[in-house]
Amino acid sequence: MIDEIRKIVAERLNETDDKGARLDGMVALRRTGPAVAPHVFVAGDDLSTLEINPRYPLMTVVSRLHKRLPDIRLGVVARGCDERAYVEMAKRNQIDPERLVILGFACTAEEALECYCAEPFPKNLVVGTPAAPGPQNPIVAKYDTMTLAERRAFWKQQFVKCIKCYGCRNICPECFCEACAMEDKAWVEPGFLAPPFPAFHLIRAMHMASRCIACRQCEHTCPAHIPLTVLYDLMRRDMEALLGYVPGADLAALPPLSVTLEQTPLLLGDAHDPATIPLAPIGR
Amino acid sequence: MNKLIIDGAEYQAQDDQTILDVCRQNGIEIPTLCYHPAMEPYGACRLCTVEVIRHGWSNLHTACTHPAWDGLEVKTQSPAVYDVRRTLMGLFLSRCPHVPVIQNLARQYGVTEPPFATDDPDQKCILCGLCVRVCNDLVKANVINFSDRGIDRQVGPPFLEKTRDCIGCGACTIVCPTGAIDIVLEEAGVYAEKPLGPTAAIYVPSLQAVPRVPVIDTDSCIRFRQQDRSNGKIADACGVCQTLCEANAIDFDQQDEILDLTVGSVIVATGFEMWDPKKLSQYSYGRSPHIITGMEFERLSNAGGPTGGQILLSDGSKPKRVAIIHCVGSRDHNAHAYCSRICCMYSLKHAHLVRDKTGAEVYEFYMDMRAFGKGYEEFYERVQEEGVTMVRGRGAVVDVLPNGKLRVKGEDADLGKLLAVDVDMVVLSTAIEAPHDADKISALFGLGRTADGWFAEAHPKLRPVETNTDGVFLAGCAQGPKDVPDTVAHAGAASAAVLGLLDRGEVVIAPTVAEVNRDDCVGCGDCLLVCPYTAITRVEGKAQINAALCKGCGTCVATCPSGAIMALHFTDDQIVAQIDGVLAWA
Amino acid sequence: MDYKNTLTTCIYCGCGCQMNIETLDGQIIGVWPSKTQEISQGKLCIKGWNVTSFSDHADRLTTPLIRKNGELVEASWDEALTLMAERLGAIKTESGPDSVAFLASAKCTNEENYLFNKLARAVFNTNNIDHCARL
Amino acid sequence: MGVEFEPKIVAFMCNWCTYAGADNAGVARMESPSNVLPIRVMCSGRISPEMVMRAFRAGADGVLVMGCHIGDCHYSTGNHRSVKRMPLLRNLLATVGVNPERLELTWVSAAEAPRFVQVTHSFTDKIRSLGPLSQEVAE
Amino acid sequence: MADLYRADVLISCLHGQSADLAPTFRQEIERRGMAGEVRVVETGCRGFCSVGPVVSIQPDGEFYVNVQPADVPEIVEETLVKGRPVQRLTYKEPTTRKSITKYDDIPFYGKQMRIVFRNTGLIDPQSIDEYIAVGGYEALGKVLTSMTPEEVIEEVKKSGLRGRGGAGFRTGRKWESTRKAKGDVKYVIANGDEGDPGAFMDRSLMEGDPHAVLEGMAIAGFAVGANQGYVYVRDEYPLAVKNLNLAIQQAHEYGLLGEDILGSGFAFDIGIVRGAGAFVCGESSALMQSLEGKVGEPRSKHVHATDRGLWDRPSCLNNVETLANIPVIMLRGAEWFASIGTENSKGTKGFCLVGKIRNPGLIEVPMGMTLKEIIYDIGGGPPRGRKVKAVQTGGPSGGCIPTSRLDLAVDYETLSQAGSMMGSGGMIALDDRTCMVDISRFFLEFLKDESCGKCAPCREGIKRMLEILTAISNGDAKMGDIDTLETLAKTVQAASLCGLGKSAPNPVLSTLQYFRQEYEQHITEKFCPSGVCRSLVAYVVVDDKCKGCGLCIKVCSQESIAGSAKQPHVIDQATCIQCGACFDACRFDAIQVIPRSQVELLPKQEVHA
Repeated sequence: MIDEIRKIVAERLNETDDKGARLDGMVALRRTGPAVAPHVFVAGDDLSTLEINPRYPLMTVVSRLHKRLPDIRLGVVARGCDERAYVEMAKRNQIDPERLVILGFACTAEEALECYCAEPFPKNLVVGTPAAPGPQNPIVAKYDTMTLAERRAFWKQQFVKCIKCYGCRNICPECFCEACAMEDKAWVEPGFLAPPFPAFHLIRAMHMASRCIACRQCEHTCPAHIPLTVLYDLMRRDMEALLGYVPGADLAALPPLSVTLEQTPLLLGDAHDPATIPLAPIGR
Repeated sequence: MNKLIIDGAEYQAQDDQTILDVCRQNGIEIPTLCYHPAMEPYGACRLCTVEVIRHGWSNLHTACTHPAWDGLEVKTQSPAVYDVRRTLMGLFLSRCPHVPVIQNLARQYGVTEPPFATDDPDQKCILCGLCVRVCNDLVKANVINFSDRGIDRQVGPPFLEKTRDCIGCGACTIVCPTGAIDIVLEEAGVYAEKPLGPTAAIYVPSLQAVPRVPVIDTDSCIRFRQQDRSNGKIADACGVCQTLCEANAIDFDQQDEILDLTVGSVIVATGFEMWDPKKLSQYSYGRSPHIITGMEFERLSNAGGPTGGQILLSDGSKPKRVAIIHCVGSRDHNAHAYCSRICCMYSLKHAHLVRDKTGAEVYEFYMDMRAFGKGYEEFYERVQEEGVTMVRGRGAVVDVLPNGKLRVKGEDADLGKLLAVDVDMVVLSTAIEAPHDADKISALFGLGRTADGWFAEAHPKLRPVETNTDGVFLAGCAQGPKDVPDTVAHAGAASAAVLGLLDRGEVVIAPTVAEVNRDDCVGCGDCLLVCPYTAITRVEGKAQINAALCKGCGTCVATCPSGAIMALHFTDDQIVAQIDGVLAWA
Repeated sequence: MDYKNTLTTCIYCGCGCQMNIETLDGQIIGVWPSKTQEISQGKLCIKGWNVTSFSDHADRLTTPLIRKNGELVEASWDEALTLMAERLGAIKTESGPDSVAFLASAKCTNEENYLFNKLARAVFNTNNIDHCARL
Repeated sequence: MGVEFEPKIVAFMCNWCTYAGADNAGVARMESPSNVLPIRVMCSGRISPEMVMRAFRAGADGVLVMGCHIGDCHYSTGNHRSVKRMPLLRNLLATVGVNPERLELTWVSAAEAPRFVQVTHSFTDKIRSLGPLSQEVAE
Repeated sequence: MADLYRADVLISCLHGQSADLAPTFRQEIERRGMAGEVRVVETGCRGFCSVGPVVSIQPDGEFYVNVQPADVPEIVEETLVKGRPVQRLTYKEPTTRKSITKYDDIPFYGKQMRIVFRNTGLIDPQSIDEYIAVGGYEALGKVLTSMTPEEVIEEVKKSGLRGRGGAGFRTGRKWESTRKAKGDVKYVIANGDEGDPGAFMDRSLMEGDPHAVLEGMAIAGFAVGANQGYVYVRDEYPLAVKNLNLAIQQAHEYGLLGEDILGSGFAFDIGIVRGAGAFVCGESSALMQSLEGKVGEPRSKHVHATDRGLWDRPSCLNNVETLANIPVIMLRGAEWFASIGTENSKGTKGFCLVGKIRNPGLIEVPMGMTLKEIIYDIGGGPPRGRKVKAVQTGGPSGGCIPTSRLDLAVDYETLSQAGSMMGSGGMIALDDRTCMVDISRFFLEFLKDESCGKCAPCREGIKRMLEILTAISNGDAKMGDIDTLETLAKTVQAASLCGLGKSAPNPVLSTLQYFRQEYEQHITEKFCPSGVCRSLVAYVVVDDKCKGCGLCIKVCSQESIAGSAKQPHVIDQATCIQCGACFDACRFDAIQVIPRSQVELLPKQEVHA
């Protein structure tokens, strides 16, 4: 798989497209000694160092470069979650679709399983054959049967470990804000460790409602090993049920929370009487 | 300019004028039958023959065709002329003995009996050719023309058969001096198109119209109908109104224009509509011609109305007893709970009119006489003095008796007992309500509606002409029932409010607007989608708010994930402070 | 376009988490935790994530400052060092070695702290030395 | 004798409809429970999830978000946003074990003074039955 | 080159029984082997209707009358072979019975001056060569090569030529105003409509000498600046149409019509348009309407045709007879032409002399000749024993001039002053057997049908006048009717739009003017002295005069006359239809016209209006 990728990357870097334009660089992972880090390969680089593991949110790199270099045209070696990240970032003008070529490759079945990934392959699939979607996170699977009390216990016990390192926010490709509400003392009063429950975590959860593409980066980078993706998978489920919106699926779909009911209507209940809007199931 | 002497006096004439033109312009009476100002002179009836003296030679010529040359002397009443006209009228009268126009003209020249035997006593056509010319030259439908020759000459469609080309415009019936042509309405066939009949396509809508100028009904106007029928090939049919309009104020090319006006403010003065009394069956509205609404009574007593202002029953007789019922559909939970405010006073006026015009007994059923205005009470007393019987109680039911009389049943609160009165006419002072399309208007201008359906004013007491939407004002009954003085005052206030905005150059807007901290904004664009007033635009990748458009709703403040948008009022801190404040107090 | 990810170790504490400092044309634009290092396993604490925030902070000193008639004025190292040498030397002599205290930084390298330690103890003969990591 | 639990309810009221309705209720001398602590905002769309969570954080046992009926919003579509946000937030609260009943979104227009009174009474009774939030969100 | 012939046999009156004369002559000449020497020519009308068919042998000029096919061998034998006149066939002077062999000596022709009809009867109308041989197109050549249009117009003005159509408008002035009219496209129109029931001179001209008309039109075209001409011919003249078309075609072949005529750069073409048989189309504006394909309906006169005529373009309309004069004027000069005729009616006029005279026919006499000379010298006076009572000139538009005014010199002014009109040239001699009321009624009957019906006075007026005349003729009228008739006539004349209407009352007015007593007699005595109005007359035999010769029995179509030879006959009033045939036949004045009222009342014979 990796060799094929390297070969294609080499071709793409030397190719000129129909308009005579060449890619300025290909964003991918590079191994330097023991470490692997995001890198921009240019024509002529030694592609043997190009890697695809461990996963980093490469679209953040693309976004940073697009913002700082207005004319740069990049390629990116991307997995399914990278492409989905690109869709939501492009939708919010963080990446310029005109100046990006996606070189998609499919994740392996193990990787799909590890990430409980529903779509372990990108639409712009160039290398690899799509693997079967991973299973649902077991906690999420049984979540409907958990009572409020059980849920409270579960999360209190998890969130108490939080050291407020903001890693989940920093690593997340979709958290591209300059200033962050989680650092706003109006919502999260400073000076507490184990940040106030549940505000600190629900703020990000609410912001990720129409953005989280389930790339699992936040969970992997959380020093306290808090199963954040359970929270976000449940949030994505509610979003899809209530507004029929799946982040990363369609570049043209409007951000659901920002537009009117006419543009993206409520799928459940009647907006004219909010009491009719049903809650997700809760265990008794 | 030519100079000519007519009957001894000198007149001026243009080169293209005929003797008849000059005479008609200066009020010299010359009889004509086959002449029409909008058409070329034809010279068939010869009635306009006058004596023309030129270079000493006197000849008889038809005034309608003879040019008004310079130096002519014309005698319009000389004996020779009189003889010619007299003989001509004899001939015409013999041809058409029973045509009034001919009889009158003949009488002017001393011919009372037809000098010769009449072939066809019903003959009305004098073959003047006006109908043929109007049909061919003006309407350009080319339907009728002369056929046969000499004494057998007659007018008709080809082969005197029905033709599909006749557009039923009725022009021929209008120009025919003797009424020999009339429009026959056929069920199907030739006149399947909208038959105009002999009414004109240009008319003044009503005497009180503002501005009181004529309008053209393009469905009936021949010019437009020919344009449609020939899809543009015949574009200049008729145009008689244009040729005869001295102020040449007629322009056929005017089009309805839909003007997109960008205005600063709008005054919604959409008024009211009459509530339909059929909705409550107890008034039996519609079951007798003598049960009429107040509006219909106004039309009846209007001098320009169908009866010229007389109050009459359908058989033309004057009513002897009239009942007037207040609060029909008002102050009634089955219709409108509110009081329509204006009915009491106009009902009193109606009572006065009935007394004044017919002397009939008047019974006025009212619950409370709301004569609140200046001079209203005095009028109420005066009407009572005029002998109107005031019954304090709601007129509950109106029954139509077999003999056509109307029985009004109600309660007399003063006497404390039920009452029934048989009258000839019942006037229902019906409620007024918001126009049927008020929903569309409120959606268009973002107007709220009060429970009673009228548009919602910003504040019932303090801001009666403003609405919650800046720049949109209300005037008149759109905001709620009011009589003329109140409407005028209300409208004046609305205009003042608008004028207040006009002359100020810049406008003071509410400070509650939002502002973007460009450093924190990452340009994600969610706020652009949220703003209902499109006040937020993307400038160099970052959001920017146009303060003039921003109404301060704060939706964008709540939408911005990074809190880059601050509202100048109702800031997050202020609200949080209130949260802490109220909770601390409780 | 010069895009680099330089692997380095966090200076704020002893854990020794590693991260990649993302630079573009010499400007720091981001931090990536190193996922290949067994210690940090791609995770960082709050300090680790913000390790680069001081680098081009507005308040960062770029030259020694000397207060002259109440106002801090930029000065060269020579001038500053000579001034410190004179004054600290004078204080030591006037008020004894313990009149001077030394505060080192956890962010300095061990070598720098070793030299600082020597300066305090050997040159000024005082044990008044500590470092900010214990605040 | 234990003091009966009186819930503290923060009610965010939109200025044009609910607040006016509340005012009319007051003018009409209608009784509504004092537990409901009104905070006037220009539009229900102004209430961000952070604001609601802050209210809970500040000790509210229940939060009422009240705005204009859909289509009546003075800013035409402000309430469209809240009717999308609040249900998601209620689900999120449920996800983390906080009883979603503590947060309710409802529409009350200026003309519906009686409804305002009915909503406040029923919500207060519900929260009273749920007990204080602190039970669920121990410090 | 046409071969030379020794003699030409010119046959006129090609109608009726003369149609087979030419073939018979040709057979005879063929049989005699003289085909190369003698040519048989079917030529135009010589105008001598009473003695037609006529044959003239050129170059000697023998002139034979009433020639029948049977006479052909004798003529060929005697005249062609032996050069001797056949006395049997020569014209016998009526009173002296003297035989006149030469054409010029015959009084009928002697007094005439044939300018317009100079060639008719002398040349073969279907051969342009013969027309050229007698000087045809010489005038056109002279005009095109040596004259300017202004000079041509000046010449026509100097000649004093006036319109032969009847109005007598000065031709020169008409050409001049057409020339001055603005517009580069102009027309020359020849009016060959000849609607008068009694007129046939235009017909003879067009049939007998078509080129004269064409040449006149070409010259007119050159003068007024027109390149297109039309001849409006009555459809009832098929031979004229044929000859004119043939002439145009031949003129084109000879370069005398079409582009660049005679190399002069002047182009002129002529089209033939056939009239639709309406008398009113003789009037210029109605004619032009008909030319344009519209209904022949006159327009008001204030727009002169010379400014806006055919298709609104300047158009010069002249009668064919007027145009036939032009070539002669051009050749022989205006002074010569002006020397002919009266002070303001120059040149000659063709007349169709018909009615109760011995020599009816087509004549052409100089203006100014008296009616008496025409009627008696040329016309040979009334037949045996009759007296000329009046002369009707101008056809339906003309009037009746009593014998008391026969010394009237014929020209435009004198005729109109006498209440009549030059008109188309019809001249009917009336004798005592013509009833003036009936003649007026006849013309009004014609005009009632021919009125276009556009204007009320003409349409309604003529109808009412006819009703009155019919009533008078049927004896139902009362004295006041005459005055009504007169006022009606005056109104129609004054108020009508076109010439037809304005001239229609002339017959009535002129008969009222001169024969009012006849009208009164019809009303008061209910008697028609001329014996024409049948309801008022009866024919009886005067016993003492009746010789019983039986002549009247033979002529009576109703066999209502009885009587044995030499016995006074009796007319059975029951079956007598008062046709007057017996009266005319009786040589002994034994039949007398008496008022019908004197006969015991028999059913009147109404005359239908």
